[in-house]
Amino acid sequence: MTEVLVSGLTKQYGGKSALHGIDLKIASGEFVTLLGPSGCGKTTTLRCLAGLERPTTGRITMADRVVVDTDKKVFVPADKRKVGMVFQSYALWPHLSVAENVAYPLKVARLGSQDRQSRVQEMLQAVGLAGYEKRPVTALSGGQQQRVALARAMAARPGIIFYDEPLSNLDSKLRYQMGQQVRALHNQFETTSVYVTHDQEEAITLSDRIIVMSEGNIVQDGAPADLYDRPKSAYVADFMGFQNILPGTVEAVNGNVADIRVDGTSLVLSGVATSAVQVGERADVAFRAAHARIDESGLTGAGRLEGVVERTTYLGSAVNLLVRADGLPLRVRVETSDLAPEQIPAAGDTLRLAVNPARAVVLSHKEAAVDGYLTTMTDAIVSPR
Amino acid sequence: MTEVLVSGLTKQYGGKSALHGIDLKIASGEFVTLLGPSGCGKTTTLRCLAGLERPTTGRITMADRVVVDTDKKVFVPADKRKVGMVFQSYALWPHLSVAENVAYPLKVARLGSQDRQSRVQEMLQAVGLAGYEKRPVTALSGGQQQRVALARAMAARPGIIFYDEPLSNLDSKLRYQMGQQVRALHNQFETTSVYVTHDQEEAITLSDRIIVMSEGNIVQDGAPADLYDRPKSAYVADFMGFQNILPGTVEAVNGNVADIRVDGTSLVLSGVATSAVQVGERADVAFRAAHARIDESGLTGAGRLEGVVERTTYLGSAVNLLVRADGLPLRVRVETSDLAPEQIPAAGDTLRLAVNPARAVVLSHKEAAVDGYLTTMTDAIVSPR
Amino acid sequence: STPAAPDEPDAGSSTGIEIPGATEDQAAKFNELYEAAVESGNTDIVFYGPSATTSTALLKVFTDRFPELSVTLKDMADAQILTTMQTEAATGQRVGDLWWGGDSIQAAMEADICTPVDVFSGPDGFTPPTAQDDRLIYFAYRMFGFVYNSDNVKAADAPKGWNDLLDSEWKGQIAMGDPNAGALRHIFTGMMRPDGHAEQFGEAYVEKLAAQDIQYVDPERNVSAEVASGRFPVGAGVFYGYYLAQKEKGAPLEFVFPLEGGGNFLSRSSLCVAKDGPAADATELFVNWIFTEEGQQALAEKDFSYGNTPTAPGPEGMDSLDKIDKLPFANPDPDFNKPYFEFIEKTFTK
Amino acid sequence: MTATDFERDQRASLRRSITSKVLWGLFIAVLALIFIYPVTMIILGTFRDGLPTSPAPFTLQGFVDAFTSEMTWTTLSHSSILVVVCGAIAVSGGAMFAWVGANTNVPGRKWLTPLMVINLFIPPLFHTMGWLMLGNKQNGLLNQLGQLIGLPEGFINIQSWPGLIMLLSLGYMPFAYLLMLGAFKNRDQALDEAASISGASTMRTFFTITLPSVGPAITGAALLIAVLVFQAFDSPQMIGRQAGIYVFSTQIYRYVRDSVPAEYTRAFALALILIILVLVLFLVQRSLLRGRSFTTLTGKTSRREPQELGPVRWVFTALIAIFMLLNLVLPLIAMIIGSMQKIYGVMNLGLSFDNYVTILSDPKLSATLTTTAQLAILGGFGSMAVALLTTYVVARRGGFLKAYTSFAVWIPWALPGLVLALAYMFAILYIPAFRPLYGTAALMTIVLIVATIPVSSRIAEGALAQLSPELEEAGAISGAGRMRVLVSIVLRLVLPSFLAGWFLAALFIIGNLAVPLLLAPPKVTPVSMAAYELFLSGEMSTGAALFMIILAAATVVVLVGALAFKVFARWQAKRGHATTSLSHIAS
Ligand SMILES: Nc1ncnc2c1ncn2[C@@H]1O[C@H](COP(=O)(O)OP(=O)(O)OP(=O)(O)O)[C@@H](O)[C@H]1O
Ligand SMILES: Nc1ncnc2c1ncn2[C@@H]1O[C@H](COP(=O)(O)OP(=O)(O)OP(=O)(O)O)[C@@H](O)[C@H]1O
Ligand SMILES: [Fe+3]
Ligand SMILES: [Mg+2]
Ligand SMILES: [Mg+2]
Repeated sequence: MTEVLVSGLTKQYGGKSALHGIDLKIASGEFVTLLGPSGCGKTTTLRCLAGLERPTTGRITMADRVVVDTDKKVFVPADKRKVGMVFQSYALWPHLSVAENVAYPLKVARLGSQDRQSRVQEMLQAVGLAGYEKRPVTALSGGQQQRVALARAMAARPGIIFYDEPLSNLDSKLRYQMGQQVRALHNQFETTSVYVTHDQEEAITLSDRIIVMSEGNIVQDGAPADLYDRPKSAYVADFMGFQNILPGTVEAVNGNVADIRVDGTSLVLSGVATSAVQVGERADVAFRAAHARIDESGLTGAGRLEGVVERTTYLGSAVNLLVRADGLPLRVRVETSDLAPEQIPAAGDTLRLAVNPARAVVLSHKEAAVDGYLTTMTDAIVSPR
Repeated sequence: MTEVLVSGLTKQYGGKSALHGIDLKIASGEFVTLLGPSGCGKTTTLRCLAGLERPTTGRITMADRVVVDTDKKVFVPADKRKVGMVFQSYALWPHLSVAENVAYPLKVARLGSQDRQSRVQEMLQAVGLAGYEKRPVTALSGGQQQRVALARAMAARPGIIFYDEPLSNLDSKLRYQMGQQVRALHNQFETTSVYVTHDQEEAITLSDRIIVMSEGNIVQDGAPADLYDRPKSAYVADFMGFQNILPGTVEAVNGNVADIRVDGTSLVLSGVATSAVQVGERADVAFRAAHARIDESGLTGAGRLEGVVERTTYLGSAVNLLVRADGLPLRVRVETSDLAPEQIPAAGDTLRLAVNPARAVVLSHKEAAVDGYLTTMTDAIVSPR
Repeated sequence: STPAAPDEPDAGSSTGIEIPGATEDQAAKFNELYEAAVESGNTDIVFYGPSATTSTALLKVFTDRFPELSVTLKDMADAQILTTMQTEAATGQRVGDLWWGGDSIQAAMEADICTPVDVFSGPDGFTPPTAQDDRLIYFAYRMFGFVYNSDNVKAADAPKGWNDLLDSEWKGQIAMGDPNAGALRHIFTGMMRPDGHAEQFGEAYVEKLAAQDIQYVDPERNVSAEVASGRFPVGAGVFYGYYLAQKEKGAPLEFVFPLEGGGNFLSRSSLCVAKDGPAADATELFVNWIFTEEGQQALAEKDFSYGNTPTAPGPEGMDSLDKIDKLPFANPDPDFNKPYFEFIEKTFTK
Repeated sequence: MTATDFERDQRASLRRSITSKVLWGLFIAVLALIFIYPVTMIILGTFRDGLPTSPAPFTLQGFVDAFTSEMTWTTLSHSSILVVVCGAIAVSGGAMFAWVGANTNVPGRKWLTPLMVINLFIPPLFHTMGWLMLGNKQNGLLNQLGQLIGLPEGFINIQSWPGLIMLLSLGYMPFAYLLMLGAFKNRDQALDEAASISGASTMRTFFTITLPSVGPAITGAALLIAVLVFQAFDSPQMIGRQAGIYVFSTQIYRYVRDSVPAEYTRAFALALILIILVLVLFLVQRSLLRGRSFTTLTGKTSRREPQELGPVRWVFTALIAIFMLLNLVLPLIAMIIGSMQKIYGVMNLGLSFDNYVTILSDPKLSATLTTTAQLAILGGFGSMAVALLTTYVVARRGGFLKAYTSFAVWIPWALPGLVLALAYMFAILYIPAFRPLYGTAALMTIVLIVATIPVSSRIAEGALAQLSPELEEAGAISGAGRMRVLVSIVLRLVLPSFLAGWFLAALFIIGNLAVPLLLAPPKVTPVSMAAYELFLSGEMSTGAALFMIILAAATVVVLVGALAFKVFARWQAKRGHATTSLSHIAS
């Protein structure tokens, strides 16, 4: 029910800019996730939207109401914006019971006691905590507290709800369950949701749209599958879990597929260019560990290579390999369900590999919005899954 | 260099037993992981081994030295055991710099200042923190602090190092890197390592041997692949990430493969029996979401079934499906790299599936050491990966 | 309101209250003041003094006589009373009616703080000694002597005069108030003043006494209690009233006065009346009452002082004033005292 | 969007910004009036002899006198010795007991906190009086006992340097303990375990890890204790002259009370030196901690099991017993005996309850009890309220407001009660409109509140530190306005600490002597002053009885409070709420 328009949003702390002019449009009913590393400005953006922080400059409208316009000196504080928020730390009030916590926003909104009770009931039902009304919130497990926070944020039926890393305190099993619940409630109440996380899996699973941020800027913005398959920069590719990102030079371009010679090697890899590139230009080729396969065809050429296994890590359903090809360390993941136990590559084995050109991407350096990122990226060479 | 023998270890807090007689043998140089849910006694075991906790009864020898023998009233306190420990909370000393933190155990061991400095250098190098010597530890990121804790634990070259969920505060990328580093340093210095975690992926990736605990008891003990593929109980299977665990009755046994009729349905599934079962006996059949495949063969029989897709969750490289077959909700994971986009199953589609009998397991109820576990397991129906 | 009926109408009382020893005129004035005080409602007289509360018993006699009046006694150090009265004068928030103290009443030196009072009572033709343009009124003498613990010291062995204190027997055993404050520094000043007993004692004596390792008791008033408790066998320079207060509780104490070999000190009790004090009528009444027969009697009996009128009785069992070899009275002029006080401070600093 | 909606929001924004500016302006002005303006009087007073109302000219004489007088330097050195020695003993002892109480398995540790709180009840005046009876050289009770068992005559002399040091050190130890207890409770015990794993013995761990890791709490406590020792008045006043010890507070007292006329310029010059010293201490503490964060490093807290000590723990038990004996039991026994003697310290006149009868039947003395109760309740509340408000501003605001507020409330730290009272007196004399305040109970109450701010602020800081701003933001998000959030969330959550702080501040007000000494109107006599007057007039045994009555009353309050708290806690426990305890005052 609530559309959000943000333009030219900046925020300075002291002299330091935390946001460098964010422009953003969130459709009514959309589930948008802000994704990015620690310190990139996700929380700041969220707090500016919620009214907990006063932007330095910019304009924000929410459901056609101007809530911030620094030029015209308009600032509507949080308590007048009719929004909901789930805090990373839950921020439940320890002196109130579960029901009292959920009822608080309703009380503030002067809902009648009858309606209030039935609404609290309904919300607790929705988050699976019916029967816990009288419990003090301090006597709940982490996951249950999380759900109370959720119920409280939604109780007054705000048009828009903000989530600040709401699941980061939970273990993986609970995290998944709760993520599903968030999304289900979003669908059920048709709210607009703005969600902050630094976990790409969570972002992909839950969102309609993902906004990747870096140092106070938006670097890419699109549907989860888009970002997952077609990152536009090494930064986003790294964040989306491309374990191999190799700098090189464009050798050939065929339609949207480009061949890249990797620097310092004779390897040539093909991939889909996510933005226009020209022969001779500097570009990275990136691919996931799972997109290289053991190749028994004997063919050579772009995307095919030979290497020696340096390390094998058993992962259960798959093995991770560190393969050295032409001096370059590459991460490769092989599903064990495809292999007999004796076929599992061991350190020292020589392997022939093929990289799927439809899955690899070629990333123009022009899109590398963040200067200096490539040099620091060596730290991120190996990613867990 | 340090072999550990534990026998009859019990620990009571107040009147409540946290450990019910643990017997354990850890070979010198082995990397052993204690795995289990919250509250099962992992930390207690570790602290008894380290000398931070006084066992109620039992005997522990370490490198042929009796460090605990409650009968003979022997108790060697932690500071006399020459062990290392990485605390879950890091436990770095906030008033000391990075180098001073690492140097502390060396100082206590009266290492000369020359040797001490070079050892600190070496350790910081090993954890990739050379150049951070002078920093106060409070000015480090979580991952860096973790590495300092690691360097400190290893600095005095103890024969055995204990790790209490050392990575649980890190994000997934860092977690993976640090895990690898722990293992690499273990190999390099040939220490014995005892590692506590509740994350099965971590346990599988790092350990030589995994010990699964439940409520103060050891329930299974073996190599990672063993536990991963051949859990002996529903408890361990659940912990090892078997998303589907279905109770039923044994219908047929062929060698080590058994057919199970799932309770309340006409489904018959085959799996490898991890301990002897007899026809007519109660048993569970368990399989991973990834071990069911879309089956276009049209065949029927054990392990084959038909169901309706209830929910599809896009995960990037795969989709998770919730399929209802004969009233039973089943979790199935299909790799998208095998499918064209239009082939991805959607809610409402009818699918034929085959469960790989070589990957499914049949779990005798006799092995279900933990009473009542099955009844509580329904809570764990869906697991994230 | 009407004053309480007296026991028996008397010649001295024209209306209600009987004033023993007062002439008819005087009695009329007393009753006039009394009525005015009662009428105005300002019946509580606030006394400021370094040891105002020692006069509790004396004032009981007064309030018994004038039952509608009451008193509030406030002990404060001299400097503080001065500050307080200055502040009250400056702010107009008058609280205190009367400064009630010893020799060095500073408030009387400043014109705006105190005011002269018409003293009409006393024997015929009597006018009390005053100073500072009549703002300071002397009304009695208090005596200072030695005390000793009668359990620990036999009367025969007790020091009888200042020179006895120099005996090595008393080294480290003599309790005294702070020699830099209160009456003690006037005693020592008197011993050194050329118009005093300089040739008899002089600076040499003061130095010898200081060498006796004097034990200071703070406050001075506790010297008797400390001697009574047995901590010290003797105390020097003790006000008789402080001694009696402990003695009355049964303390094993004896007082030595007059002292052999001179060196007897009497402080002049004086008062000054606050200008624009809230209970002005009652205060004037009180000041006059002090000089009545009853007031002088009470001074001797309850305040253990020698009254100021010619007919005043002395404290029971004490010689009359003229028979005592006295040190000079304190000189209120700070400039006069300065060199003596500095010498005392230097000599007694341990 | 309609234009009118927009305009309404715009107008509302303007209105909010104006109201908030006005309110903050008011806040700043009130702080300036209450905290900053009176202190400027000290500087003014240093250069101008006499009362503000007297036409005295400006002069440098007092200042010059102060710096050229040998007495000033004696005072400085004596005060410094006391601060360093007593501060060190009080803080290290307090730290040791806090560690024992919070982190170890020493038998008897559970008694520490209640005993320390009870210990706080005994104002320094009575503590000193008790010890005067016990430990005077000539016939102290302990000396008499000592002689019975053959110790040399006068083996204890409380009226001496060691005596004063012992009194002050032990006297401030309970406070140091309570200041540090929280830090020891909240610290991660894994730090010690890590040292133990590294091979360090318990002793070594304590000195190299345990103590340094609570650095901020220790230096913070040390600063407060140092300031309190600097300001200590009662014990140095009662013992110092005899022992030839002169400290700032007693010297200032002499200048304004024993010199006629009062030497204000010298007193203020001394006060100024004191302020500068405290400022230096403060800056030293700041710079010691600069660039370090001692906040817990973790998200998950590790377990808080008491550290297992070997037989050494009995040594600590003995230390607890000795401390309590010296600081609580013995002085209390002396006071009880003293209160029943006819003459304080005179045994052979027999014991009786006459003194109690005297107090309860003397309307003036019994009035002091009600006066004190009113002052303590009102002043304690005011002090805690001001502390909470200012601490809240400091915690939640940045920039000028934060710096200004923390500076303003810091001021009373540097001023001994006597100087504070003098400064306020001068302050109201300067402005004719304020003069009617003179001699009113209101003025004394305000100054008592200000004087208690350092203590209340510590408690308020502890309470607010536990209150995450997100709890308030969650309220704003729920649509609740500022005031509503403040009342329904903030106040409600800090209530237990507020009550504990109220109580503690009330105790400090009961014990405060310096402020009433200068500012109490003649007809309003708080107990501390009544007792001091009794002491001055040699009626110490009546003073002791007065104290025993106050102690009994406070004990009743505590017992009733504890009972009510227990009932409340049980009721809360039924609802399952976690309740905070009185030991909260610790941090
Ligand atoms: N109150 C503040 N004062 C000064 N700097 C701040 C403040 N809040 C945030 N910053 C800075 O602004 C930048 C953006 O911070 P923000 O909290 O928005 O990051 P984030 O993306 O939410 O990170 P995380 O994932 O760690 O929560 C950071 O560099 C941070 O240090
Ligand atoms: N100090 C203690 N006092 C009482 N009970 C305790 C104490 N420490 C542990 N326990 C109990 O002993 C059992 C085992 O605890 P332990 O800390 O070993 O679990 P864990 O396996 O490490 O769990 P987690 O994964 O949550 O750290 C739990 O039931 C716990 O509540
Ligand atoms: Fe994870
Ligand atoms: Mg954030
Ligand atoms: Mg644990």
